[in-house]
Amino acid sequence: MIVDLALVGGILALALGVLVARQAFAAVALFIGYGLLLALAWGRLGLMDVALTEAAIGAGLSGVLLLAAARRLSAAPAQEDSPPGRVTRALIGAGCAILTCAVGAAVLLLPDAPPGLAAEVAANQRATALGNPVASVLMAFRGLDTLLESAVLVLAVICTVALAPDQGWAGPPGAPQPQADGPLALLARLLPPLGIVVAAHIFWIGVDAPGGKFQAAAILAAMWLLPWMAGIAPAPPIGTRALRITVAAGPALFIAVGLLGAMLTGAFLAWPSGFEKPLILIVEVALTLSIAAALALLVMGPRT
Amino acid sequence: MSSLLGVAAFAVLLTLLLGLVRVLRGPQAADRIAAAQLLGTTGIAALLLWGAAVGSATHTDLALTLAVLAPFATIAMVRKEPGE
Amino acid sequence: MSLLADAFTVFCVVAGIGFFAAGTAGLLRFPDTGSRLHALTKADHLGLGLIVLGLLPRAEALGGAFRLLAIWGLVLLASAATGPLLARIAQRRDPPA
Amino acid sequence: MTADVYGLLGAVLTGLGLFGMLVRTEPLLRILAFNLLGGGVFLVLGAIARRGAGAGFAADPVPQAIILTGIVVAFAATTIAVALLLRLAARKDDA
Repeated sequence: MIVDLALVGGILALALGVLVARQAFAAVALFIGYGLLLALAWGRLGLMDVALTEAAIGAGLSGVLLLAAARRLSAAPAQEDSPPGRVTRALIGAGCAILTCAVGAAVLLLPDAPPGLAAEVAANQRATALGNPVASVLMAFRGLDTLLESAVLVLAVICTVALAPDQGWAGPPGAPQPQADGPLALLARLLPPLGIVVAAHIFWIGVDAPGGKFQAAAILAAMWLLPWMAGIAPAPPIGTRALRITVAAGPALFIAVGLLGAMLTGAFLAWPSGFEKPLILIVEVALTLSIAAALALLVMGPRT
Repeated sequence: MSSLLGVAAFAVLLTLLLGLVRVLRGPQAADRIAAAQLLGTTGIAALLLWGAAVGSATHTDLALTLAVLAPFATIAMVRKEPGE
Repeated sequence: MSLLADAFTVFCVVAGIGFFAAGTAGLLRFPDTGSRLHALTKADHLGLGLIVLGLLPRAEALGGAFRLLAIWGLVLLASAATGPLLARIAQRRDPPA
Repeated sequence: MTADVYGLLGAVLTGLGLFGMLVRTEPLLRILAFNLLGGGVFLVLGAIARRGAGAGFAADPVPQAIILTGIVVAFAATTIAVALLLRLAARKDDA
């Protein structure tokens, strides 16, 4: 309990620090610390799948994205709106305080035995042949959500690419990275093989324990971003067919298998019985690669 | 023994929270990023101790993920700028 | 035997916590960025190393021990690569932020 | 009990994030505040998941899966916002 209160205090301090920070750099550094503590908080709550995702995305990829953005903006700041007046500010504060109280009350007033779906998941989990209940939910019971989510990532990549200037938009994504020397170049060569092993491990244990495709994909994306940032592996042009196929293959395969399920069992995204585990694994591998490529492209940003 | 390890995890977490002060105060960007990196390492240590206390391998996996990805903020900070 | 292993674990973990506390104290108390980085890398390397060492006898099977060592190795590698660069930044174009 | 503490933290973060989004004027800080808001909402969902623990699980897996999906989608939204922001800043340079 003391541990939880200490952690909550730390998270609140960092969140307040982000909001009152004067420089963008400081705010981003605080935000990275916040992501890290949030991952620990998810661990305390016992939501280990979420903790892994937050560690990978919140503490890892976000840092790369936001620090690069802060750096670019410190050179060429963006237009700011005029700050709200004192009265508006007070009104906004009051509104947000009311919102906080309402959400807090909702948390405290939840019924003691909340109506959950845990029992139904437990009852039907054997059918999916996966030991990790969250993976069962993601791939079987709420497969449509997962499909839509991977589609959202593809859409996000398309949006980002579309923000590139008109001439030469099909070129490599992001700004061209200067070549690093010394320790960073060494790290960029040493870490990716190790990271890929870790990603494979996290993916594989995800079948029966917390872990799985999102977490593995975020690690893989980081392992692509590292040599890119060090300037030793320039990104391929957006127009490259292999890149486009990699990004789209996961969702496309998921839809194809879903249609197969519709033909065999009469329901879209239903897994034909007897082949659940191999089919789910194949789709998960394809989704992992697609999500990893999409996440990396998103962090690199549009061509500048 | 496991309760001892739990206490140890709590002690490490306390040093993590003290380190927050440096992230909050700065004054320089390098200070904040370096302190954030220390938060990562301390978090990893706390997770390892806590995982050993409750006998869970998942905590070790979480620490492993952090160990691979926590340095990325620092790397993004120290790399050469485009056009530098 | 298990008593000896437990004593080893306690000793290493306590020493590791000592290094973390020292590193944090240095991070808070030292006057300039350079010496703060120095304090921090000590905690990084030794504190985590001692805790990993202390937990090794308790690791389940070879896989658990391997994972513990991998974590330490990864942190060492990253810290060794970024430390000098961070120090260079601290000395050179240092935007107070 | 643990669930309540983090649920309340989620409520506070939701309010703080919304306040920051509306009051701060720097676009990057608004994006950060949006992420604080998102973290708050996820924590409230997480508290609900923890309270729904049962059937041998540490937490109800259905809200957990929704949070996972939410984190990834929120990250995608953040990257688009950052890309838009950088494009805006670059446009101002041209003009």
